[in-house]
Amino acid sequence: MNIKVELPGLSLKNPIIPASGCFGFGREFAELFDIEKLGSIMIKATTLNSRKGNPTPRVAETNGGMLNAIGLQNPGVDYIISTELPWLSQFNLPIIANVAGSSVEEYVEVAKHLSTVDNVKAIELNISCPNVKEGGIAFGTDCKVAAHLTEAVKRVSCVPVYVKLSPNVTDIVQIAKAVEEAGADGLTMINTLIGMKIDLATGKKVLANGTGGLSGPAIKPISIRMIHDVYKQVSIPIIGMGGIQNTNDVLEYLYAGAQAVGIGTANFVDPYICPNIIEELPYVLEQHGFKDIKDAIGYTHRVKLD
Amino acid sequence: MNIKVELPGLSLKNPIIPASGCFGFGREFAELFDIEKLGSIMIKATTLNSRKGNPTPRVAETNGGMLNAIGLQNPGVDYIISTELPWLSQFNLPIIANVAGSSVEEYVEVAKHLSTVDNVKAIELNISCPNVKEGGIAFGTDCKVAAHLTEAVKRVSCVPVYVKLSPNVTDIVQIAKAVEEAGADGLTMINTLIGMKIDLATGKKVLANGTGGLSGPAIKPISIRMIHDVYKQVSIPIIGMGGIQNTNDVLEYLYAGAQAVGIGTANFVDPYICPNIIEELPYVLEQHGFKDIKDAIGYTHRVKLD
Amino acid sequence: MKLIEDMKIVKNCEIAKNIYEMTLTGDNVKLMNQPGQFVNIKITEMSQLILRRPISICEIDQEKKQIKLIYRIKGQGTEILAKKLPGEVINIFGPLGNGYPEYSIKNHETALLVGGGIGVAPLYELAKRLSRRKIKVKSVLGFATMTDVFYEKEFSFYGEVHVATIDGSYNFNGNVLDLIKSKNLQFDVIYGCGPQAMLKAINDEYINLKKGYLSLEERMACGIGACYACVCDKANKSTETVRICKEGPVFKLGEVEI
Amino acid sequence: MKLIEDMKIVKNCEIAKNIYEMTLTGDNVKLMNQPGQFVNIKITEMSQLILRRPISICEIDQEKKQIKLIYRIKGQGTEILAKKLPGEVINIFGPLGNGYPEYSIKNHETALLVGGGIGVAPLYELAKRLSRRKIKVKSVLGFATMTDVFYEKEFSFYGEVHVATIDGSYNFNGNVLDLIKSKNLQFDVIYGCGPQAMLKAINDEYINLKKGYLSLEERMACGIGACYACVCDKANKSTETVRICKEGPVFKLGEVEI
Ligand SMILES: Cc1cc2nc3c(=O)[nH]c(=O)nc-3n(C[C@H](O)[C@H](O)[C@H](O)COP(=O)(O)OP(=O)(O)OC[C@H]3O[C@@H](n4cnc5c(N)ncnc54)[C@H](O)[C@@H]3O)c2cc1C
Ligand SMILES: Cc1cc2nc3c(=O)[nH]c(=O)nc-3n(C[C@H](O)[C@H](O)[C@H](O)COP(=O)(O)OP(=O)(O)OC[C@H]3O[C@@H](n4cnc5c(N)ncnc54)[C@H](O)[C@@H]3O)c2cc1C
Ligand SMILES: Cc1cc2nc3c(=O)[nH]c(=O)nc-3n(C[C@H](O)[C@H](O)[C@H](O)COP(=O)(O)O)c2cc1C
Ligand SMILES: Cc1cc2nc3c(=O)[nH]c(=O)nc-3n(C[C@H](O)[C@H](O)[C@H](O)COP(=O)(O)O)c2cc1C
Ligand code: FES
Ligand code: FES
Repeated sequence: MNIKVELPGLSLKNPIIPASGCFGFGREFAELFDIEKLGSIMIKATTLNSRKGNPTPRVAETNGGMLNAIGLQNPGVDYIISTELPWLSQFNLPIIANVAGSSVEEYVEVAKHLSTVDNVKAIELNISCPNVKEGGIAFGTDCKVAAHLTEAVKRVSCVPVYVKLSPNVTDIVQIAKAVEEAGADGLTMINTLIGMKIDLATGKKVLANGTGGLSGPAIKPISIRMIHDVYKQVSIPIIGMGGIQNTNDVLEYLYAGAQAVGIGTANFVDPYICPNIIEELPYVLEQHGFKDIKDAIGYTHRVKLD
Repeated sequence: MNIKVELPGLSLKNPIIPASGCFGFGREFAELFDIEKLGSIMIKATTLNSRKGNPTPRVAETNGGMLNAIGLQNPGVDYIISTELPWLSQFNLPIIANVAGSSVEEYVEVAKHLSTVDNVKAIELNISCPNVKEGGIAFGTDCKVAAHLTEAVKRVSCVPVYVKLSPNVTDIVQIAKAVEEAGADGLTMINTLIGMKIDLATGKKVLANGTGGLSGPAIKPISIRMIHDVYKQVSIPIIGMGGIQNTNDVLEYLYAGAQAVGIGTANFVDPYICPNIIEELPYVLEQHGFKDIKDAIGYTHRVKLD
Repeated sequence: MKLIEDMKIVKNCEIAKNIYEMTLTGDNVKLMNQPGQFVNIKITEMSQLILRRPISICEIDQEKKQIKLIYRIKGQGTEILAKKLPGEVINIFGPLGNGYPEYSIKNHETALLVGGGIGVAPLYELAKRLSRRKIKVKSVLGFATMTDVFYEKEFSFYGEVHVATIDGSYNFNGNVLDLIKSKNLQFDVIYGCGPQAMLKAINDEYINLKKGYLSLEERMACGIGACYACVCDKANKSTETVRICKEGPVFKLGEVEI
Repeated sequence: MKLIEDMKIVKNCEIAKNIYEMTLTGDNVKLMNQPGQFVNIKITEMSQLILRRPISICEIDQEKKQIKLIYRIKGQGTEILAKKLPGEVINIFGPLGNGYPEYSIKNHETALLVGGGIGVAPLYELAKRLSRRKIKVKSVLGFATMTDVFYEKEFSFYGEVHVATIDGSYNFNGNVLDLIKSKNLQFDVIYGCGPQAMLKAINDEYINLKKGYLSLEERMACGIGACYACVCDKANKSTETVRICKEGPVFKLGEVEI
């Protein structure tokens, strides 16, 4: 069973990629399993300067999901280039570098530098982080702003640029089309939905930040719908994510039109989830009558209705 | 413990209201318990003519929620006025009539007629149904369109008009402000989020309609966030809903700023959920140190941070 | 009295491949008095399975305050159900819907009960009741293959039983309609439950010839007629629908569009 | 070897009001060899409780391949945990984090172990190990009220024990710091675990006077340092943070901002 996937800039041995912010820079999981097994890693969002992120509590549990408001804590692009990426280069692993910022200039600067690093094979433009006051999601909710940013980053990036879409929009297809037109090489979707939880004992919001991003199985039907709709309207590839917990969920994403998938929250539930899915995927594809993973991608769009 | 709530047009003995589409016109639940115990009933969406709705399957289960694509099946405004509302008038129950349509004229026509019926104490403008091809959600995703519709309905309605907001928007606060300005007497929020589920055995979408509306506990954090944000920016009252499963959930909605709540999906899980919550609510409020339900409404906005 | 009860599991065992028989006991059994009704089961508190699962009542024993359900493992819900142990309780909402009208057949007439797969289940209580009235009961039970066969002996207490398997691995080779025709079974009223294709075939075949009743299935949410999830069209009236959970699940032959 | 295992419950019983002691056995016990580390528990498959729950390791018994956890019923997760029966398994991820460095104290020195409420738990293995090295161990256990008190006797095997209750219902009336001062307890190294206010008080009091180690808590997701949920500021460096799950949960006195 072939489970290799070819995407702009990315030759993936398999389509399983830990999602940005849920896998750090791989160091912690490398203590648990051989991370070279992964298709790729979407590393933690990188900004120009180091960022401290939001006050704690930063996470809260919800029914079928969780809220997070980490707030883009990261050591800044220089440190990541001097320390984290070289460490990752010991593995035969194409890296997808998640880029964040609070101005077009910051995105451009960070993407430019990251894209020159050897093992960085693609940039993931995070225009959808709901957890920072300025920037982040603001870039992902307006077609023109998103397109402008994409263009600017495309101009400087030495590697393909994937734009990570926010689900907190009226019409995600329009945003997808806008960034495609602006030159995006691919899409990753979706980022988290904005949510809130209140502590009944105190009446206060559980997260210090007030709101946070909702991830986990609760959001899967929303993500599947969005990917399905975007797949029909754009021709650049999609890396799908949102609530994947097992190999069947991966199959659902492939059917909807994702060429590869990101695994986020599930890493916290079962730290071995990625290698487990990688192992199971060929069998599950076979069970469903596929000979090549390619035949499963977009299957729902081709299957005959009776 | 006082749990009475006064809202425009509605003197509620308690804030517990079965949500539209999840309780029919009350007949089925009346066989199970004394529906006069309820604060009110939001009856099934009414259109000008009878509607057959979508093909089946119309429901699918998701993690922490469900998808529905009923498609506004209803017997039309005349039948509802001649048969369902008179039947409901045997109970001492203010009715909230959910109005849908595919044109401004249809909404206006339906609202006008329904609002003259004695036991209809408020109109709920459903500008957020994701399950019909034309109309429905289209009215709820654009400020101008929503405001225009609200104005038009306000002009003809003999009772206060509540606008039911769609969560499938970039900025729900803007829509809320727009309909407030257009004369809405209150808001109900939220309607369902658009989702999809794929059957892995066949590759087909589970719902015949393709997409459906996601309801249930999965969406509660999204709804709480939206109500919290809207409460801060508008001064008309909010009836909150989305994933309420128990009395604690009701409290969370009150804290976020809802003055009353709608219970939807939970009626399917436990048909006795509404009377159970009504019974428990005074004790839960008391446990949390409240003397009157009013003190719990919007509590999160007043509680001191330390 | 509430229509909902935590009923206690008395027995729960596999009676054919992936087919389980569960015996439940509780006070609400006294409300259950019609063959072909169903219950809506809250299988677990896990929120990944939020909806109830509709399962037909297979047998009612008022004296023992027991009912039997027969279910096939299909997905996560029935899988969890199969692992439940005697002594545990499960939350049962029911009886719901309208079953087979018992007095739809006269005392001297012959009933033909046609069950396909798991659809055999709701016919069992009917067989019992009809035979109690000394009505002649013929049962035709259709299965995919030999390992699926169940309740052949049980039905035989109440009359002649014919078993068909699609792959011919047990008894008659073919579907239930093939069997009825090939054996030229005579009857006055037909009662069916099973896959939609089977029900459609029965409906088309006998709509103008016989009296009959068919039990339908559709994905449900409320199970009581409130949500309109489970509708189907009335026959010849493309604008009117019935709710399978409320007006059904059992409908007259020719009453609805299958 | 995977750091995750379905461990078997040997015992699970209430030892004080809403406080439970759970004994677990499994192969991964051999990886657990440091007082003050924690495990991250998948309490149930119910998706309404998706995150693991961090609980400190209270005692390690390599011979029996057992560990003990002590937990207080707080919300839904610990409530479910309390209902688990011996023989059942639960999925345990760990050991995680850095515990109390055992050799942070010299053989002739005196250790003061200060536990507040459920924070008493991780100090127990430490008490055992220190006393095995013949180090003099003094324990101060603080609780809200008499019914909360646990492990007084257990700690007394390893040295003198002082119990304080905030409401004075049992032994000393006041908090742990009041007790230490009032009894003028002498020591060289202080080890603390408990509510943040208690840890802050200890930190402020002894930061310039004593060596010491404090175990912190924060809401967690991954438990291994990958998600940055559980950070806290390094002392005097408002731009640098540590992860409680990874660099901690035990930090040196004065190392972090409490
Ligand atoms: C009135 C009625 C009576 C029934 N009686 C029986 C019976 O006696 N024995 C039996 O084995 N089965 C019966 N079924 C079918 C049974 O309800 C489904 O097989 C069961 O719900 C599957 O649940 P699951 O979690 O195992 O499967 P999943 O596929 O995981 O279920 C997912 C969702 O789809 C729904 N669903 C899946 N298949 C069906 C179906 N065929 N019909 C309706 N909803 C479905 C489930 O209820 C659930 O909401 C009956 C269905 C209806 C409507
Ligand atoms: C390193 C560490 C060690 C701990 N050791 C122990 C111990 O030995 N015994 C013990 O009883 N408790 C301990 N706790 C606290 C324990 O994790 C929480 O009480 C428990 O997670 C509550 O879960 P719940 O479902 O019952 O409560 P809920 O309030 O329903 O939990 C909801 C969410 O909040 C989180 N949460 C709630 N309270 C806390 C808290 N105080 N700290 C961190 N997360 C929290 C839960 O993990 C969960 O994700 C420890 C916490 C940490 C971080
Ligand atoms: C704790 C946490 C941190 C995250 N940090 C980032 C981030 O830095 N950049 C980003 O693009 N997405 C971030 N995300 C979003 C995830 O990458 C992913 O899009 C989302 O969680 C949905 O997938 P899931 O349901 O599998 O978690 C984060 C999610 C979580 C839960
Ligand atoms: C089966 C079903 C039918 C619904 N029909 C309507 C409707 O006719 N009109 C409407 O405004 N909302 C309708 N809704 C939305 C609910 O009223 C409610 O806003 C939503 O389900 C969120 O609440 P819940 O999570 O408690 O179900 C429907 C929801 C469901 C599940
Ligand atoms: S399941 Fe709700 S109407 Fe039938
Ligand atoms: S819990 Fe993830 S970094 Fe500590």
